[in-house]
Amino acid sequence: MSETDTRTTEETERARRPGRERGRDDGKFGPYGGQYVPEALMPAIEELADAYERYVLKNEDGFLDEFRERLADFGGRPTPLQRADRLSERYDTEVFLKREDLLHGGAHKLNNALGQVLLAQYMGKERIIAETGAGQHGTATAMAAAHLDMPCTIYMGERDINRQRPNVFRMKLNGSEVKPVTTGRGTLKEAISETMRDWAETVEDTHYVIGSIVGPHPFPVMVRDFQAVISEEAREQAIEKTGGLPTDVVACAGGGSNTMGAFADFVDDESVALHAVEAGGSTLDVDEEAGVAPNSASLYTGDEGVLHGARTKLLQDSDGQIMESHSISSGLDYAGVGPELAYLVDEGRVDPVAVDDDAALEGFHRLSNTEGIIPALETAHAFGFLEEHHEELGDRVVVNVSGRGDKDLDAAIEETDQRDVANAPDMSMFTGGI
Amino acid sequence: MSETDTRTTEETERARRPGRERGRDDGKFGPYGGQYVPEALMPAIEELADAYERYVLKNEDGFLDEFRERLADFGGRPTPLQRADRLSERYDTEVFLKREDLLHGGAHKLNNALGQVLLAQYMGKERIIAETGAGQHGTATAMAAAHLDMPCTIYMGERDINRQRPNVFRMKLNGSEVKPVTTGRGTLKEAISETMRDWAETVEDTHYVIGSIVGPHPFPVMVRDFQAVISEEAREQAIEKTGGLPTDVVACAGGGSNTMGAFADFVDDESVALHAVEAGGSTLDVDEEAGVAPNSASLYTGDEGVLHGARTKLLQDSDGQIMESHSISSGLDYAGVGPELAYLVDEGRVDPVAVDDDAALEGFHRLSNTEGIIPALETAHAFGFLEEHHEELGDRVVVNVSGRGDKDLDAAIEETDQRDVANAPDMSMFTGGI
Amino acid sequence: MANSEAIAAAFADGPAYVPYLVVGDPDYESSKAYVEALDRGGADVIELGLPFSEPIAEGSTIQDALVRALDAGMTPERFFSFAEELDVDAALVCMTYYNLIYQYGDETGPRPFVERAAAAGIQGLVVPDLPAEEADPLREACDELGLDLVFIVAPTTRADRLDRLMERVSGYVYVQARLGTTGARDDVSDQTTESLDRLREYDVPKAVGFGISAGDHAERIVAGGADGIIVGSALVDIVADGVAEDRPTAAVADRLEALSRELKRGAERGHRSRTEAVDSV
Amino acid sequence: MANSEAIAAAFADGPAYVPYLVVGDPDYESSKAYVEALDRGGADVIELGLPFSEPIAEGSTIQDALVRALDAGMTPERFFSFAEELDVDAALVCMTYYNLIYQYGDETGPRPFVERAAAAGIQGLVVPDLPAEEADPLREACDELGLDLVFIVAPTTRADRLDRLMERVSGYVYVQARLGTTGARDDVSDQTTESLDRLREYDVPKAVGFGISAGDHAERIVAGGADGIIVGSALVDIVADGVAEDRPTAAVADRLEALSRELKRGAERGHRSRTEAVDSV
Ligand SMILES: Cc1ncc(COP(=O)(O)O)c(C=O)c1O
Ligand SMILES: Cc1ncc(COP(=O)(O)O)c(C=O)c1O
Repeated sequence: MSETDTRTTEETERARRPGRERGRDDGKFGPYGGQYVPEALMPAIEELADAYERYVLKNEDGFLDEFRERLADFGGRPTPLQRADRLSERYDTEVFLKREDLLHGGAHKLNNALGQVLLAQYMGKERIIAETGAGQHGTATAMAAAHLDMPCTIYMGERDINRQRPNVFRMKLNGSEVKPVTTGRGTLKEAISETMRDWAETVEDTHYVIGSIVGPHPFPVMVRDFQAVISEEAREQAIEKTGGLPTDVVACAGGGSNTMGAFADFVDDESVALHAVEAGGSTLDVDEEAGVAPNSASLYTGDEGVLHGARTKLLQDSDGQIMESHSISSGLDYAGVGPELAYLVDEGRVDPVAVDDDAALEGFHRLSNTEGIIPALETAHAFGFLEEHHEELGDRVVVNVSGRGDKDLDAAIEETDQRDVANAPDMSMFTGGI
Repeated sequence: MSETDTRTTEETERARRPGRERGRDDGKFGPYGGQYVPEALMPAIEELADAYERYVLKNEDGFLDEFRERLADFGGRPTPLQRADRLSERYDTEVFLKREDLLHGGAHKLNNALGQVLLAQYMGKERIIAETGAGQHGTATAMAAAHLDMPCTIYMGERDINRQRPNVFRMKLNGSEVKPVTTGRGTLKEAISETMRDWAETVEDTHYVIGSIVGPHPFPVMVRDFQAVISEEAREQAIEKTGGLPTDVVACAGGGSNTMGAFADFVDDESVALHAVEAGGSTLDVDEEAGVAPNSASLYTGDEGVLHGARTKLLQDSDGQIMESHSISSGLDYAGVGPELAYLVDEGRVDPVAVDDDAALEGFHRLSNTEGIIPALETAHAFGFLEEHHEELGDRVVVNVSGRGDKDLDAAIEETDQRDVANAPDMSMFTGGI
Repeated sequence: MANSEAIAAAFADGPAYVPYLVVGDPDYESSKAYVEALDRGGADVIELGLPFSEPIAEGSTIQDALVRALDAGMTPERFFSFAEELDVDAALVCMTYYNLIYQYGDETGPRPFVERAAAAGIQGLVVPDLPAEEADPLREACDELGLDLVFIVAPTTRADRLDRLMERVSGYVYVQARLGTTGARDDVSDQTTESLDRLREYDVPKAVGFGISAGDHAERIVAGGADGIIVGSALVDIVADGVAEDRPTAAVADRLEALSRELKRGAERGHRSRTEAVDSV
Repeated sequence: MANSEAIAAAFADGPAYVPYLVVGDPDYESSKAYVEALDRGGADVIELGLPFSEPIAEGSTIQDALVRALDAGMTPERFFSFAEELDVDAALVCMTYYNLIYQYGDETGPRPFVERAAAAGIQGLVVPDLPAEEADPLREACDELGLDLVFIVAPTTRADRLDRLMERVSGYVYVQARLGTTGARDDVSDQTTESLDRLREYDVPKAVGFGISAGDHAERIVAGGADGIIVGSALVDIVADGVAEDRPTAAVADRLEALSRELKRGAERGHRSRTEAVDSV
């Protein structure tokens, strides 16, 4: 009994870390955040905000204890903080890797998916829905739903389905229904609309698991809190391994969930520089006429607007239409970004950087052949940053390895084929795909 | 200083656990084991036996400390022992999963590969070679070699290369050279011969990393010792979680490395039943005429003989020619098995069972859709066993999840398509492969 | 509260027929002919959809229409010219998403958009992704420039929120007939009656939308107490069908006009049966 | 030690030419013609390869030959018939892997194989995967039945192991000329001379193998102190070439006989130069 009590208090304490108070009360981060959603969904997000308050912040019914336990046993937490010997030598600084690629499913995505599916269960919901672009969030959600025995439907654009068949298959193996979205251009944005549509009809018994720190309050704070375990562990591990805090933390940023997860508990450590690495795509220039930004650098080049339920930094044209973003990595290919990151960038606390496709691809090959870790193409951007900016960094750098690259083998072949990548192996036998 | 000393002693102690003494001195397990290798290799395996004695058994130069540390930081150990809620309910017994699928690379293989590559480094070797069939051992070795900055060549049959292209690509990404073997039928056996051939010419500066508890002494004991971390952890975790030892430990068996890894520290716990699940293939009958055994059940149906450097149980015809084995899972598709397992089966300590392709495939789907874990097809045999034999088991069963199934998606589609698998999802969109 | 006299007038005598079309679907000129057909068919208020690239509140029918209009080059600027060029009697309301309102013009914030809308003769706004809590800057601009700001009430809207919404609404309240996004349905939900009951005490016209596609729907809804009916997807379907079947603009316009007449008459029948019911008490 | 008089005789006067072929490669009858051609070419001892499915000690040339023979149906039983049917003067040695020896006959253990081999006129065995440490049961059977058991000494074999091997060897010792598996090479290794030097004190004929393919190799090796030369891959290459080019059996046999003659003469020249060198001291 008393043991449970102590743990409960510990968990509640943990949830109350200072770096995590931002946005909790009203969903606002300076001018960013908010709840820009159709009226029909307002009750659902109010109910969710209430559940977040009770279960996540107050650990009601031992929610946090169960979450932590499942993250450990099912997810494989804690993930290691590994010293990267060869990169450390290359950059003449201590490089540490936070190994989220070792989490069940192969990316940080499960931290959030498991938290939300479990929360839905505590809320008495009976069904899970989610949207997915490249399929990473969809597979994480499908795993969590199977684990917790919740029926689950994943919406995915038809074009994305054809590009990401292994992930579609994994979701189906986990018992999820994958619904192809054929409206519009058949990609992530249509899948988001379709999921919203489903939710608008089914809010009463259904929870919508959003995949990053985006969307209306309480999603940004809730997803951040679920992902904050990354920095919570990394901070303790860094102190244990090196006797002190890191000088820098580096993470790629799409929606920004691995990013805020890696930053959260360091935000109040003013000595720690935080670098959010966005997809610079092929160029930072935009084609207003075509409504296309050949990058996904919304923190670095975007400006304020409202997208998918929140005010944040966006890639948009002068009318306010959202641009089609682009990146070699589909997980970073998003025109918005979490409102909290937008705020921290404006405050000067987070340093936004863009790394282009070429540098990311080189980062992909570099980590693979020097450290024996094949990173996700998203993650590879962080290693592109390291190569380009290591001289500006301090002497203890933590890089968040947000995911593994097994999902990206075909893309890596195609993209490497199109370029002259100095550090790529001879891949002639793979021309045309695996 | 004193801290290092304590750790060193701890590691040495650990290496000296009672269950692991078998075979250490002379490489013999009853009638099995030995060193049936060409004379040219004898000095190399004698040198290796000596290095094993010094570094692995005596922790010279802190080898074991470094090994443990790298297994933790690079590999992601310890892996969880997870309660499988829904299987526990289904079988009305507590089912626990030892999550080796969460190890870096996605299978238990890294425990061994990392140990051997590190040992090679301690021995002053400058080059690593290995053979691989399905590519699992090859990818693990390539990762370990990249991590430790050792040049590495992997031999792989040309036919296997064509069937396992993603794994070939992963090895190349990790900087290994993959040499196609075109002699004979272009599969694992020719790759083994070719690797032996390389080793016979290069023994002086090269270490051959064998992928399972097979081959001449000291490989079987050494690989077992590296893999024994599985049972070392599982035993402690089971006691911590349930207050006692499990009643049963279940693991699939190809060469038997995950098997002995999962069994090692339980062998002396007489109350714990140990089940080695072999690939029953399509049938246990053999076709002597064609030299084909449509299964890989060497423990269950094989008999004594000499293969690849050791005396063990084999699938062979009455002349002593080795049969072509078969299994839905390429990692179990091997005509021999580790000599230690052969001995423990003869002693009655290990219970050999065969599970056929159909039951393994159902096990694959069952774990995927009820627990949210897609297992390797090898591992799936253990879950086929659970379904068929759960009534004979005690009330606390540990199943070793030797690897994840991402590598098997294509095979799963093909094999599911050919059958009427009751618990498979609708996969019509995947007919013909991913 | 009412800022626009035209809108107030639309609801003043008898039930209001409030059709919706996407401006620029499938092209600028046809679209103008279609909107004018709605007017001829008896529209009291016309909701003009200004297409946004991420329309999270729409059903697939309207989403596809928005894509058609965007592909044909619709922009806020052209939308306003469109409104200015229209030759209609009905009051005009612009339905769009907040980001377009927020970004319009040189300074950020909603005011430039509202100014331009007012100048183009727009009488009101419906912004499906703008909840009452975030609406103050827009409401101020609307109040100042004489536009109504319409809010949507959903079946799930709870009592406390209802008050908050009704404090801020002006012109009319858009009563969402059922859960879900926009889209034509064949039945009329019980939720409609329930929603109308909840709103009875609030003194603002109640227009019911979501799923109305035929005269008898309209009749039943008005009979049930609605002050107006909002029809979107059923009309957009006619436009989509025209595109799919490559029908002449005039033919599509005729069908829009015909359905409008049917809906308007249904609403009037509903209204009569209600007044009769009241009279007979 | 020597069990077989025939083998002892083969090394008694002058250098022994010890060719190797895979029995049944590419088929039973051709193979017999080829072995008899070696005999005509001057073979003193013939090593007959009995194919095993997992030949871990072979180079790719011989591995491919073993596959051809297995595919053509070679078995231990047919191997013995083959030996019995052979019409040759040379002493016969069987080279195979331990599992075939171990499994032969009804009882396990090596004895039935040795019995049958003795009956078929085989005078000795070479078992590349059987180290001295595991060889006792086989050696006993050989001793009893009058067969020699030949061991291989590698360049890497250390002094302590050498003693162990030399205690157990009989007939001749197979001196592996260099590291690596079997296969024809163009050079003759310095390691050969070194290996022969290490073996000088042991009183057993020393036959050098691994990579000898021409008369001048043979000459140099014998001049360097070898008592015999073992030639495998160079001969198997001729058979493989015959298969690839679809040559008549007789033509292939002629080439085998010709190369044999060349090798044998080379060995004799080497022997003469050595004896002359000794004489001239
Ligand atoms: C491995 C990996 N890293 C990063 C991202 C980007 O998402 P976020 O910015 O929310 O972490 C994704 C998204 O799919 C991903 O799969
Ligand atoms: C996941 C997995 N499990 C099991 C095996 C079988 O090997 P072993 O019996 O040595 O554990 C393999 C071999 O590739 C494997 O990949």
